[in-house]
Amino acid sequence: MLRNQPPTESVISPAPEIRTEEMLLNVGPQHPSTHGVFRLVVKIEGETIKEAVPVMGYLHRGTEKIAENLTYTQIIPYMDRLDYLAAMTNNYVLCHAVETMMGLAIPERADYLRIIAMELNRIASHLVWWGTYLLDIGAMSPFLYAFRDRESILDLLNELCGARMTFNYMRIGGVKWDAPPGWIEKVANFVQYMKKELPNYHKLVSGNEIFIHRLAGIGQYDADTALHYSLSGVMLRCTGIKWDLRRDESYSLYDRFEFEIPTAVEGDCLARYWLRLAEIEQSLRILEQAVQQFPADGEIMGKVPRVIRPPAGETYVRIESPRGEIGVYIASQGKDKPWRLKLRRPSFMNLQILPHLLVGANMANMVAILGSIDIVLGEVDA
Amino acid sequence: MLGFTKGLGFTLKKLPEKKVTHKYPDEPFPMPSRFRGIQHFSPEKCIVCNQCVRICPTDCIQLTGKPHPDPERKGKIIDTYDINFEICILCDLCTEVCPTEAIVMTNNFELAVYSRDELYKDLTWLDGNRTNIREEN
Amino acid sequence: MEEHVQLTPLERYVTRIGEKFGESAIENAYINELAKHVPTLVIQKEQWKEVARFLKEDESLHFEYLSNLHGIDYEDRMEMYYHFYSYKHRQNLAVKIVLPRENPSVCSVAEIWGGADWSERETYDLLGIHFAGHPNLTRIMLPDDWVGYPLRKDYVEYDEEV
Amino acid sequence: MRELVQQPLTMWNLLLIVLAAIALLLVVLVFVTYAIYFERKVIGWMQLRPGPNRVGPLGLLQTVADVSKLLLKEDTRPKQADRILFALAPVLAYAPAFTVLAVMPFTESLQFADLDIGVLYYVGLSSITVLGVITAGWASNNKYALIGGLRSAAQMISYEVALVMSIVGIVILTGSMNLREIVEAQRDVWNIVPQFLAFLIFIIAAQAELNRSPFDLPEAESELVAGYHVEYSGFRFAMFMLAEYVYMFAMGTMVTVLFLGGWLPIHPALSFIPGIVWFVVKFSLYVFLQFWLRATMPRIRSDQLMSFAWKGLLPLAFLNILLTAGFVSIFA
Repeated sequence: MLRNQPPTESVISPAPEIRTEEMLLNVGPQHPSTHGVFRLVVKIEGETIKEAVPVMGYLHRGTEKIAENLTYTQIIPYMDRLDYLAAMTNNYVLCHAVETMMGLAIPERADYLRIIAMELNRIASHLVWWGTYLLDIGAMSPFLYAFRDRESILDLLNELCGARMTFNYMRIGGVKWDAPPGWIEKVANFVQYMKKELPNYHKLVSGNEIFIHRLAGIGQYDADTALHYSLSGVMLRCTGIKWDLRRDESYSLYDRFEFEIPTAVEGDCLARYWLRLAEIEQSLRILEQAVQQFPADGEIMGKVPRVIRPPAGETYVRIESPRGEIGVYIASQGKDKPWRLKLRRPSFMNLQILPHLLVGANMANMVAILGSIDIVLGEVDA
Repeated sequence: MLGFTKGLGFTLKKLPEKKVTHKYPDEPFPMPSRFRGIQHFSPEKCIVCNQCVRICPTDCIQLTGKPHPDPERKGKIIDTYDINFEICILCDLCTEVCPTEAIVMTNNFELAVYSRDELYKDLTWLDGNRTNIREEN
Repeated sequence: MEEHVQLTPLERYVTRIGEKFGESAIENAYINELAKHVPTLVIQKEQWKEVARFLKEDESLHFEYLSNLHGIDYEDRMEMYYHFYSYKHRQNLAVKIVLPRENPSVCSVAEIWGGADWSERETYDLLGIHFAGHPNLTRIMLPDDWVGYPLRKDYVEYDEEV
Repeated sequence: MRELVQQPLTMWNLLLIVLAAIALLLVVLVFVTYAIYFERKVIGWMQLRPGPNRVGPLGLLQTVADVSKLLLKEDTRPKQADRILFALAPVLAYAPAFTVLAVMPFTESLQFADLDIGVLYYVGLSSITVLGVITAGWASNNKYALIGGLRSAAQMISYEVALVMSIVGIVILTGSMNLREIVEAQRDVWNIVPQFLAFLIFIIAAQAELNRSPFDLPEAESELVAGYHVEYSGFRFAMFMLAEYVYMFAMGTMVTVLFLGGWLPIHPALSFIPGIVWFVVKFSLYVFLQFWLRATMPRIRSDQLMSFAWKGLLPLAFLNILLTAGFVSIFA
């Protein structure tokens, strides 16, 4: 050091008391437990989170802009890629919106096929959530069991519509394929197998004390906060509000099946965990009744004009997807392409409560809370 | 304190059970008959009606027709037909809309290539891809 | 209170809001058959803030759940579409607001319904509608240095087809 | 081996000792490669999948392939990393894990150094690994590594105390800290029977010391990506993996020696089976328990971990010491 050089600022030690300042930590967009390209800029002190700012848009493909110059049949493959874990529900919500606008009648057999496909997809989506959520908490094996059972669902859907995840199965006014011979029996066998398999899931993890301590009381909020943040699906039902669009604003043939709406009261991660597993049981019950009531014959496609032109005007429909209430708004000017297509995406709305839940939580809780919201990034950034 | 012992018992019971892994590279993966794989194109059936180009959501099909060689038959036959598999999403709308079933889906899905321009498949390649073609379309 | 019973939900809303804010507040009110007969109100842009608070706090309306919020570009005007639901009365309500095409601006409802926060940011990001009073109105989907609003009909592609 | 150490130091003796040490190192390295292989196989089987089976017959060469890949890979170092500490951390983590094996009595004759303070030597040296982990966390100039390093510091120190306290019970019972004498004292009944509470505490504290299964917080994949060794690659990363498994080897021998009666047969009638077989059987039982726990148990949270150590394990350990002392003073 030159002797006559004045000491620079950094050389002099800082103020006498030790200055602690928060650390800005980037969680994502490439991070094992953000379920996709989702970045969370977290200001932490030690390990408690002071403030979390989510950064999104990494998977924004501008589906709404593309849809404005596509005909309705062409939009359906794009809808598969929003919530790619439950593509059937996305297909259905678009077809349901256009059918409501045009007032089309759907043949019964097509509606049954749609409901069976949607409920199978709901179980597959909850299985993926169950496997990856436990991977975040640290248990490695449940992931493999969940994906083994999901594989049998994907095989069923693959036989039905030719694809494992991006189905493109439903058309405006009905469905594209009829059930192949023997498919319904395979669905019935799967339902029996899954009923025996669910208690094993509970045996593996649900009783584990470490697991319960990791989730009880974490990410807790009450009914009013849930409504304030427009949460839907399991995020709403875990605070005690008994609301499921399949029953309360019934669409398709859901009023023919009787099933309960599982709700909880605590509103924490553990409640959401139990709710989603209970929802798998309810979907199995619906599937069982749907397979029994499945009509022996009937068309799979209603009377639909060759070029689909919904009347000028607008519509907004919403149905129950595994992640919550998915809605589609279509403004049409009588042409075969929508003037404006808006997608009300449950993951995007449910994620708004994350910054508020994370204040004061620590890193391990952050992973537990984010996992319990069950987001799919294709849907958040649509 | 018994909760985690149940879990341990469960994993121990799974130890001797039959494995579910499918040895894919060694044994071919059996796809159901309706599986949407890479398209097969039969040029003699095509009547150059451009339906598939119009319906394709990602506009990945380009085709050019030329007038029929022998004069008394009018109409066109296909000259070049290529699909850009970089953006094709195998959504099966083109086969649905094709009036003469010139383009149908096959069940094979292996399409890994080393360079992007190998993904531009032309007419001859699509015609050659005729293994396990899907029966019902 | 008895004569309220025969009124359809739509008339009930119109009368309730009319008493509180005067007839001018509601430009138009109709039942939208295409959307499962949801009652739709078109409300004046200026009084939207008070009407919104009234929609939530008033006992007979009590719309505490905002299901969806977004903007539409009709080339000669901009429109905002809100969809509410009241768990107490099991009622749907759609509210539309007409905005001018050039620098459209409406007051934000993010304080009333927390769920509106990100939807308003997304509408601002993609359509360029300014929300006065929004706590943190920045782009949510696109990078912050993005030029233009993609969902507008006159939007010029930022980069030509790759 | 013990007689060699007492004789005067001639060139020949020195050579023999060095060769014996290298032999032990080879044994440990072979153990590590096949411990990793069997861990992936056992966890695979528990998850209904076959585990590694592509490299070599039945996948036996899988770990050899991994280690050679690690050796050939470039040894990256972050730009602002603290050069000296970054290189020192793996050595600090690995060295104590290996030196601790000097004092382990594998069988009556097979022991390197018969120290009278074997237990103290083991406990003293094994806490140096914490330093290696913290320097790794600090030196790699990465936020995730820092959190991982600090977490593991807190965890290893608090469980070190519980570990030591649980051993004190045995030392009182046998009256000496010499590991060979502890094994000799278990001739009629193994220590696991009278000291079952200490056995439980030891097992749990050992899990935390090794950063494994319910307590693998420092390298929690889902939160900290890979904890303190996130910036390491190539040979240095191999050193950390080596340290973890050699330390598991050491902890396994400690459990067998302290609680399961080292090379002693279950029943004197079976003593025709050589001691080393007994030792290996008990040792692999403990290692299997590790794999089993790793396949099933979720991860505990860091604040729960702390309160469990100080408010749960430590009082139990003191209670155990009290009982043993009372028992010994009444009957001795």
